[in-house]
Amino acid sequence: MGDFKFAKDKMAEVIGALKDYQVLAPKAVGDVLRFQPVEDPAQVSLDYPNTNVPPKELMFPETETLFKYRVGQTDIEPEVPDASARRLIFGIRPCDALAYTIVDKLYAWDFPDPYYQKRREATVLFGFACSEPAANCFCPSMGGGPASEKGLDALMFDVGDTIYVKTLTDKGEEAAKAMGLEAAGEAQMKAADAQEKEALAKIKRTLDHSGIPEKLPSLYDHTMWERFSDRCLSCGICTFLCPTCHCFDIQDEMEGFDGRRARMWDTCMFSEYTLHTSGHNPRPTRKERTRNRISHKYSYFPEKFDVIACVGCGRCINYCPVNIDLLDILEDVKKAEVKEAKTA
Amino acid sequence: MSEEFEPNIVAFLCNWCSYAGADLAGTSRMHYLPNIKIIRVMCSGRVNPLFLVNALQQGADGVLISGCHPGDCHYLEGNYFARRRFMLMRKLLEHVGVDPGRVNMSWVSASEGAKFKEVIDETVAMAKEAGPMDQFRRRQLNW
Amino acid sequence: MVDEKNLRDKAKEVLERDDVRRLIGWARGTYGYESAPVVLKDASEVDKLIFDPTCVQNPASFITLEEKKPVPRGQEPDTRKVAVLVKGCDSRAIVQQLVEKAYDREGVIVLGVPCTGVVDRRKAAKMFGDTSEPVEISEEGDKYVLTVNGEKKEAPKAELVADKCLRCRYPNPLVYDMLVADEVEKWADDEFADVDEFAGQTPEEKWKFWEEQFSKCIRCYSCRNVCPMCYCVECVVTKQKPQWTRRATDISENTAYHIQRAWHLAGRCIECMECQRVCPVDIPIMTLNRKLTRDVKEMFEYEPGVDVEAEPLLACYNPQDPEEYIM
Amino acid sequence: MMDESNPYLPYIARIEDAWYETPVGDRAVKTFKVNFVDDKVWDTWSHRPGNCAMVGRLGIGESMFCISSSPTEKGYLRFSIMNSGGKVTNALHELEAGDTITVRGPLGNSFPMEEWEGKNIVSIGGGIGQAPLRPVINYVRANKAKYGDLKVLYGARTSDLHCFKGEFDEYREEGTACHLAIDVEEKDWPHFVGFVPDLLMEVAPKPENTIAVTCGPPILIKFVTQNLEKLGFKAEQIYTTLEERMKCGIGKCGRCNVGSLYVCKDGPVFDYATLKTIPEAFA
Repeated sequence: MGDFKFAKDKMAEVIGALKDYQVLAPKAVGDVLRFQPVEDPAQVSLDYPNTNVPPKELMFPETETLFKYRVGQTDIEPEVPDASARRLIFGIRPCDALAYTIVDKLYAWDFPDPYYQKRREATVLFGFACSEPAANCFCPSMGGGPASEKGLDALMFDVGDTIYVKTLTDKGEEAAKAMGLEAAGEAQMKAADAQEKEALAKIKRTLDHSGIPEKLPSLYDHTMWERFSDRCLSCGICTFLCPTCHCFDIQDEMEGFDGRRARMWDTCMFSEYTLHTSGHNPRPTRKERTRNRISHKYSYFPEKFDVIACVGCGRCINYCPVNIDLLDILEDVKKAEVKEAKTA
Repeated sequence: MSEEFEPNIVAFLCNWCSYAGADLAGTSRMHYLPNIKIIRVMCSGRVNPLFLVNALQQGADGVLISGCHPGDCHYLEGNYFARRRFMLMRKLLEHVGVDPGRVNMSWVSASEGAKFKEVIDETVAMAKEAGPMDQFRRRQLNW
Repeated sequence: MVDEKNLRDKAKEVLERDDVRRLIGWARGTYGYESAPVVLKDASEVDKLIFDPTCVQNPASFITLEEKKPVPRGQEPDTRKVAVLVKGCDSRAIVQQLVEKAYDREGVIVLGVPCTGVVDRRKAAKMFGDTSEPVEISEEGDKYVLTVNGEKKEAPKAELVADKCLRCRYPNPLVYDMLVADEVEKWADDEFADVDEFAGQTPEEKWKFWEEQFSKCIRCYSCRNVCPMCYCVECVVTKQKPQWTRRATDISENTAYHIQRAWHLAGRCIECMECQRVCPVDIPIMTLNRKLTRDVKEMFEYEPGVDVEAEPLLACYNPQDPEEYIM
Repeated sequence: MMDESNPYLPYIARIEDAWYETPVGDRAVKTFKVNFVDDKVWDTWSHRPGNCAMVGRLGIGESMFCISSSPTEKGYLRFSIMNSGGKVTNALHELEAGDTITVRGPLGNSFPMEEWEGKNIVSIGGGIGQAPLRPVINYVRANKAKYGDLKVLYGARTSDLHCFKGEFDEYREEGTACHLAIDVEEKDWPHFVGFVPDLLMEVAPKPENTIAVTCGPPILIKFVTQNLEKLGFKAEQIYTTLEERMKCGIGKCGRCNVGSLYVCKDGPVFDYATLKTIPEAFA
């Protein structure tokens, strides 16, 4: 595909030229970054390590109406998003784009999910390569990288005063044309290559996950889980902020005679997530829930879909308030002896 | 076009004093404003401050909690507990930016039909001044 | 200064007792400017324990976080004690939990750690950047000395210390079975200047602020779960029958959640500021709690978490309570 | 099958008849006989014994229930629902004939009825656990020629609490062995008194060329499988159904997993050999 560039100070014009797209870019509220629709292209800045809330919320919103109805009537109005309303995510990090390719597999599995898929189809991903990876990034270990192209339609590099845009798909090419970009030269490509190498060298944390998916099921009763779960708060930070976590709750809401069935983010770390009406809970304590979170990402998901449900974005490590460090757990998983004493 | 704003007031009245006071106002043919929707509770101490938040969410523009005068509670002390709670809740809501005129409390005994009318008039006047409650009302947001 | 050897010796002594099940304290984190809370079950592990200005977490939260599975028929429940290391602010949580009879005083062994302030990781990260190595911090006079990625760095204490420490009135534990260091002198007072400043705004300004803050909320409930006073088995916000708060994240439900959370801490919040520290989207949650703390103090002359003999604020009353707005 | 473009959309069904299987009260079981409001649904609908469906009420929510009628019973679906005190079961129990409910399904896997052809079937149920077994029993009854001997073992705490009471005589008239049990002695009770696992040992079905299907409270499943193995049944000959909290029913929402299997999609029917490999299945 093509190589393009634009001057950094022309960014507002470039984004403004995307008349046929709804452009989404990171927007700060205080210190907190989230992808939001761009109201003023001049406000868009590409100066950030990554958003606090991953862009999974753009495909799988925190709360989303499935269908609406009225009391006493039997017609149901589905609220499926419009696949022709094109959107462009400007500045998505490669790890978050890689996460889409993982979650895609689940939502395409047997009963395809139209809500997710329609949004996904309608969206062009303009990635932004990392030049300053954060402290807990470990994307190269998970098949990604600071300039990974997986799942992206185009990838941008910040090379001095210029942004170098490498288009990767037809969708990306089309958007780049709409932006009215000029062709890039050898200099930008070289700078981008150099930047990628530099960024790779800055990533300190690594994980060798070979063997983990096969080993995890054998650690079902292992005491190692308690070392972490004893300080777990049972909150939803690690899962809500995970770009590959996809669990949800479905609830009905009524407003006068109008009703809707909606789905909202849910997390396996809450005790009520699995609680039966009878009061029985198959995962009654934080130990079972912690084990399920790790096992699901690193064993159950790869068993079904051949890929580990983790992209190494480091959010669960960064935001865990009690320092439950995913990499620390996985190192323990590797070290654990299967025969080690079972819990009492 | 410019119809005057008529607030919705949810009033939690205690069974023994304020509800009887409202009854007296009615049987005495006093005319009090129709904006109020009464919920009869056994005691003002039964009113959980969450009811208040929930009422504001569901479209109330003001809330009134009314019980027996201090010392006259049918259950001896329910209204004392209620007083503490709603003093604090009002301050908390004020801190969030809710107009304090939306949260009212009164002591109305079974013989104070006239006072009940006054309380209602005043509550409605304050809610009118505060305007429609649209800060965190459920309005089929994100539907 | 806390001598870590003394701390570990005391902890070892406690953990070696037959009637002690676990000890909650702090260990070195895996990265950055914060320690990790740790639950030790064996005396051989005490070398993990540390105490330095990275120990910001409140170990008292973890006493009530423990979920107990039903005891199988024919087995006796484990009634051994839980030992916990606490700073001055953390000890107020224990006092308040005891006031509310969350557990028996005999069930816990409190090891008090006099504290001279802890570091706010957000302030430190702004000053020295993120790091994937654990940072060691020591206090020297009115300076903090940090070892970031092997390099020694210095910063004035006032610039790094957590907000709660700037107005700390209880640096020494209020309840304890033993102290692991000498008591320290109180260095600050609380004038509630932040509350006054916020309260001076118009309702419109206040709501504009909170609307922006509350709409950020992703309802991960970490503020609720980390709170040492939020120990209900079933929380009202997750209750389905009746469902007071819906799970949908919109401004209405988020506001209702935050009002409820703050309200349920009225006269109970002991200002350990954990809720605000853990928030992944930086909502200044304590602004609500601080307002209530101040009102409780002014209207009812009550301060939670200082007196084990006190009655819970909303479970008692005074016939002379203020009632200025009541008609 | 379900609306393929949107698996979250339910069908609207009208309750044709509703009755209590057990005395009204706490944990009562009510059976709903329902038919789709839109007749065309039947053109694409096909379920198998063991399949489940999300049954709900608009404005309240939906929950997973097994379809307790066999596909051989045409023109209606039956759901037998215990009022376990939850939001949805409570709301469903309020409904009567003429009211509408939502049905989304059929979901999950089913009992491998074709594989079992030519074999004897033993159905071992307890309490409301008989609901997923009823379609198996009725399917076998309707296809008598294809299967060997059918034995029905069923128990509940008291005789009142037996579900589908009216059908036991039908079974017997057809020559199907029907062994009933109650936990505590009652006046004029001609059948077995004791727990279902004990009843199983008393009846002692032969394992040769036989499939055992069991469902009931977890403790019943545990002891029944143990006793079946004592009788010489291999794990591959024992089938049961699991249940977890469910929301989507289509393997997306995550909560119903036991190990790497989703009960809603890979289940609810599992053979005991599979379950033995998943420690979480008995959590």
